[in-house]
Amino acid sequence: MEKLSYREAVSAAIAQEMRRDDSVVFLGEDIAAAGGVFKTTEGLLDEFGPLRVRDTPISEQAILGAAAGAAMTGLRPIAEIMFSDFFAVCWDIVVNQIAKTRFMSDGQCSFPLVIRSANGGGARFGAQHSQSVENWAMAVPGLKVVAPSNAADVKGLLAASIRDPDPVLFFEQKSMYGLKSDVPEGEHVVPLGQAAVAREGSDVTIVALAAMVPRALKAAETLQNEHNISAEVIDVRSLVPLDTTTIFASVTKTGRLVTVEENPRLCGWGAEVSSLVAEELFWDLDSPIVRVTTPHIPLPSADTLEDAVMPSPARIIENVLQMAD
Amino acid sequence: MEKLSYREAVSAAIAQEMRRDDSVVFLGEDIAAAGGVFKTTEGLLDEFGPLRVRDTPISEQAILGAAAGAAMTGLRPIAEIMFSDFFAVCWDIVVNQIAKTRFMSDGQCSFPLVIRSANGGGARFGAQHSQSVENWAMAVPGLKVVAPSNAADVKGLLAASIRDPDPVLFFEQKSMYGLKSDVPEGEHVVPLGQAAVAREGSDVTIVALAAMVPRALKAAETLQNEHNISAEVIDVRSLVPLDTTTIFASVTKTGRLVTVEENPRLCGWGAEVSSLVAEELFWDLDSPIVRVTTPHIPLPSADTLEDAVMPSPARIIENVLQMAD
Amino acid sequence: MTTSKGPLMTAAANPQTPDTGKRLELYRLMQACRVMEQRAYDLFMQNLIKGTSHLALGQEAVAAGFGAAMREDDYTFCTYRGHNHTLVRGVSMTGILGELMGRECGLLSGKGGSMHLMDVEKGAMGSYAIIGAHMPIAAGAAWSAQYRKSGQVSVCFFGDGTTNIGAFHEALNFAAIWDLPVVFVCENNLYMEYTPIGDVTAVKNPAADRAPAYGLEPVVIDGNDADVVYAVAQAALEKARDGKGPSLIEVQTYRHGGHSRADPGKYRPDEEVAAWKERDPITTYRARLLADGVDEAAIVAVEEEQAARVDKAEETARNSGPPPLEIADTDVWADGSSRWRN
Amino acid sequence: MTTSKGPLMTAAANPQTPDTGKRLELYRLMQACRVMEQRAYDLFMQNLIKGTSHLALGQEAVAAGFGAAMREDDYTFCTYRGHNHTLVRGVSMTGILGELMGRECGLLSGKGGSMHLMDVEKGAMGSYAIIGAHMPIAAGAAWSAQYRKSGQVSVCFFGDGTTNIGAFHEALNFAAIWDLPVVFVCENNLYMEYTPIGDVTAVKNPAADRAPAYGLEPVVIDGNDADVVYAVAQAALEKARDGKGPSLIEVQTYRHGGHSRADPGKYRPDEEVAAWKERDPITTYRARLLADGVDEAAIVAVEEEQAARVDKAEETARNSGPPPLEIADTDVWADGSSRWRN
Ligand SMILES: Cc1ncc(C[n+]2csc(CCOP(=O)(O)OP(=O)(O)O)c2C)c(N)n1
Ligand SMILES: Cc1ncc(C[n+]2csc(CCOP(=O)(O)OP(=O)(O)O)c2C)c(N)n1
Ligand SMILES: [Mg+2]
Ligand SMILES: [Mg+2]
Repeated sequence: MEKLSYREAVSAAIAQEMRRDDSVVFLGEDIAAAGGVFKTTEGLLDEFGPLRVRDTPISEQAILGAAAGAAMTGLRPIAEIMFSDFFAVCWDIVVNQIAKTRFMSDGQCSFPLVIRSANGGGARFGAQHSQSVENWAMAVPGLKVVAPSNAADVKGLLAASIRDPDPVLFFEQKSMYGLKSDVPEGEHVVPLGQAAVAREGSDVTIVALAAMVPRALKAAETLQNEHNISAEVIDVRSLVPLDTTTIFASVTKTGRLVTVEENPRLCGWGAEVSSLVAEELFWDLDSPIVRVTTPHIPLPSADTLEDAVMPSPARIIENVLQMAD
Repeated sequence: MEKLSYREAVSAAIAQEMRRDDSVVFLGEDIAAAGGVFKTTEGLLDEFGPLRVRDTPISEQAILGAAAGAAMTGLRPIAEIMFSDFFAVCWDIVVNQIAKTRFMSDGQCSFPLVIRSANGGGARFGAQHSQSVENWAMAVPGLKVVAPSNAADVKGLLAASIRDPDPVLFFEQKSMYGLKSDVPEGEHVVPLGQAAVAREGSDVTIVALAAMVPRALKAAETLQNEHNISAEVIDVRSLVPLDTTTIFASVTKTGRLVTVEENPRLCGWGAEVSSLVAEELFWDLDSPIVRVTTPHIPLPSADTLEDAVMPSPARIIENVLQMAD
Repeated sequence: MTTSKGPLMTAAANPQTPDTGKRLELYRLMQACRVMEQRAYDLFMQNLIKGTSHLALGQEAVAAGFGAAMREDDYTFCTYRGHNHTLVRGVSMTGILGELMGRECGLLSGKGGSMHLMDVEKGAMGSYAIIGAHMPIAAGAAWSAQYRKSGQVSVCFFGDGTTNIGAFHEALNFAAIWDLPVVFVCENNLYMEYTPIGDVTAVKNPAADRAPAYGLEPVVIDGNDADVVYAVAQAALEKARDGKGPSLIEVQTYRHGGHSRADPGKYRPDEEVAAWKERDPITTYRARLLADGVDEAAIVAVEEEQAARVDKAEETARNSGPPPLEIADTDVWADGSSRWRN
Repeated sequence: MTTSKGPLMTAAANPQTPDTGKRLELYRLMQACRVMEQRAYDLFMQNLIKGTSHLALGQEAVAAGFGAAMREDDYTFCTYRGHNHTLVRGVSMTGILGELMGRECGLLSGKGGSMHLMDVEKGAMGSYAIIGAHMPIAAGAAWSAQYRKSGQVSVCFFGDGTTNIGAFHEALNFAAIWDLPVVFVCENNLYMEYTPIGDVTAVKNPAADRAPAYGLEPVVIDGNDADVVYAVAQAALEKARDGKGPSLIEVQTYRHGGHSRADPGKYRPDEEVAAWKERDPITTYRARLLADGVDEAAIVAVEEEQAARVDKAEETARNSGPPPLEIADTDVWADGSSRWRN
């Protein structure tokens, strides 16, 4: 094990995969010479050279179009969209082209590509640089959607995403870039589609993603210590494929489900998980399913306001306690 | 009452509103001289002239940007995005600009605009011209989302959308353009945010939208006639604002909920409605909540394949019957 | 017409007459396109083709000229109006008609439809129905060829109306700065659907007048002359293969019919339509071949061969059943499934 | 530099010297921008400004030149690097610093932040943080002015890097074909974030070399000379107000600091930075005013006034509390609420 930050794990994964496979190439804005605006890609240009690590103009459609065309013709591109909010300027390439063309072509071509992006709030960047948009991607057939909650998973899941034969949208939660944790040394790959039980428990299942996982864990700790409630925390890790097996096993055990998501309220992955459970595990439930989300608003910029609207451990605790009433 | 097609109701509503308010202007591709590729806007150029009804280049970002800028400065633009799939090429203007700027500006400016678009499958147009994307919009704070199921609602809801001080995405289900039904003559306005009870019933609530409403009604008829099951059918009409009052009242009465949506499986409005009920009406439920959707796939083009994947009355019936088991 | 002196305009101004074999190939490709699309039109009228379809009747010289010039492993990216660009790569006519009809024998088993023809094995990398989207994708395939040093060139067809969308701009700049081996071909048929292109475009030649914005040579050629298209295509492909970067070629042509199935094309002045029909790329080419002494029998043989080919294709497609329903939800993922959960 | 003979280049080549009152106004506007942004920098260093911020230190002549030329009811659309463009419209400095600091007194009560300054009453129609997005919106405001016959002009500022995104292209063509009263101002500060603009752009002058693609005059001016900017701004505004359509003006300038808070700007050669600092728009303008006989006391008075103004603004902002938490979920809708259900 080595201690890596969430940020360092990004370049570790890319380097690991570029070393083993010449067809892996990487493009994006300021990712080469500058090492990325979040310093997630430092050292890659030096090691792999300007033919494999390429700076682009501010042309997100061209970036993803280039990745798509390259993926169809034998390469395994990694593209960076600097902030996930910017998916909106190139959404067509993602949802109408990359996501659909394999299906439309009756399976003739593949899109083994990864689009990495800095996602989510907490950085006081205001509404156009703070969204969590993994939901946008989850709603579109043909996209795999991954969002790690710690450095080890960044390395392992990003490596798996690069090896995956299908297009993966890889959401890096920007509020976590600085967090260090243990990462296995040497080759590390974590298969997509396996949720992690981040903490075991028996009274209630809390399902969380990315930056909400540490908050859920914090809430679980307080629930145990102060309220004698044993919460199981599931880190979803990948929304597509979704590990319903792990989630369902937990809910079957606890009979109670809380989802915690950073997204705005409507049509999030929490709603999807909730409605799956309401359909398939209805008779196992002991109480209503609760979703904790950011309200259905754009994110405000001021630190105090942003902190007030994003799901906090306190808000999670409050919801679990109400449920237990 | 007069008989109008769903298509004719579009131009009837626009004409009604343009007559009463000079600040209403209309722009889009081939909407003026050609009367729209779906012939939804015939006659408007003749009546209102080329300053109010304007053809544009294929520049969806410019179309919606123009609408946004005009709305901020005193006009009430209506913009057409020819097929709702094309929202992907101008999604930024919708979700990052139009939806957020009122909030970010602390309420300084309004976006009284309507974006109309032909939505949905059934026309054998293939995966890039057939999506139902009302979900994309519902997931974004700051957008109102309307999708009528009949000509009277097209006229009334479109009129209300044009008068609304907030941005409205108005989804016209293209498979319904030819359908004629009774429409009130003279001024007709249907307030946003009120679902309609399309058929009363007592055993199960079927919540549907747009083209799924007639299918749900057909299913309800068969359920009554052949299975003695009394289904209440709710036409949601607007996803935002969402009329949870009407939906909840029905579910409280019936104890059973089925949602029927044309969207692909994940994160649709059905999941939202299901999870709302699973949270707030849990104790009123007599059985699991069932969602009927198109599978999580792009739409195939061939008529036989397309028909096979979209929710049919038979599929709705089957799901209701399983629930009643 | 722009009168630049670059290699492409030189090729356009002085097209070398290809040998008779090549000219008959050009004629054959145009004939194939013509009979196939005429048949598609008939099949619509019989409601055997559902949905929509966008014919390129009148524009055949463009597809043929490029088709004849491209290397077997080059890439074609085209649009909903792409039946011909797909066909000229050697793709099965039965597959194309079958796809339009939604039959099992369709190129994509009915999953793509008329707007999405694709045959990767033949280098027909897809028909794209969102305006402009395929331009950066074509650049991406060119980037891949450049990276793999394969010598392949990517050829991307689109219309005049497409020059006003953002993706056009991004793709051109991107291809130019990376010197990508891609040839962008703007088929200026004077209309963006029902709207005359001049009404919605700030310059006269929607592609050529923008070429300098990407450091490229402005090129406008006669798209109804297969020899000219062939010569310019050769020059552009060679330039790309030589590592000299992208080209943007504006090809002037005209569609004989409406924009799509639903459109009778009435917004166009009768004289305009008549004048362009006079300049039909196929009848004029036939006349030229004869004038240049090509044996009429050889020409007639091509015509008969293609007439028989389309009859056969239609028959096979008619006899093919609907695709099996089980395929409707396959091939979302590389494992063949559409499974989104474990 | 492009040497076009159009009205804008004529204005740039022979800027009429404005009267002393106007020149002192230009100087005052530049000073105001400078002291405000320097203070913003200090407040960062004290961690009183969170998040990010993009300063335009060194680019003040652009904001000032346009600010001084615009009519009170004209519209400004700018970017995340828009503190100055906002300020010069007469917007409260306290409101701006307060917003950067996330305080209750902030222009947007802390809901927008440094990248989204806006004051509709003053015609500051917003700062937009998605590259290119505000260009079509600015065109839309111009369309509205044209429709309402209000004589207002929309002015839209953006950077060199922005010329490579699709929205740029769409907005320019759209504005040109509708003859919209909008002035597009490209502040070419040589860098797109950390990347030299030449590395990612197919032409030398990213905006001017594209102007002909929209039927517009190519214009490149010295953006560090407030008199030149003012003269060209006047000419472009007049042209727009006269119904003669849009302009695209490339303004050459330089930011003294890095791209944003996080960036020390080390990718730039020292000599380049030094040379541009020599050409500081404020010190050079001051010297020119003195050389032209403007009374130094008047200049000093402006400086003292602005120094006092920024002190006062900072003090007020520091003393302002955090915004009330209740506002966090208001004003999604026109009714003031964020209610999405009944
Ligand atoms: C983004 C987008 N906007 C609009 C359309 C609808 N549409 C399909 S074809 C077309 C006209 C295209 O004109 P042009 O580029 O000249 O090509 P042509 O059809 O003449 O070959 C339009 C507007 C679309 N498919 N995609
Ligand atoms: C669509 C989009 N892509 C990328 C970014 C990230 N970004 C912010 S500023 C910037 C550079 C802009 O350069 P330029 O247009 O020259 O303006 P400058 O910052 O120099 O004023 C980039 C890439 C963004 N905000 N939006
Ligand atoms: Mg055309
Ligand atoms: Mg710049």
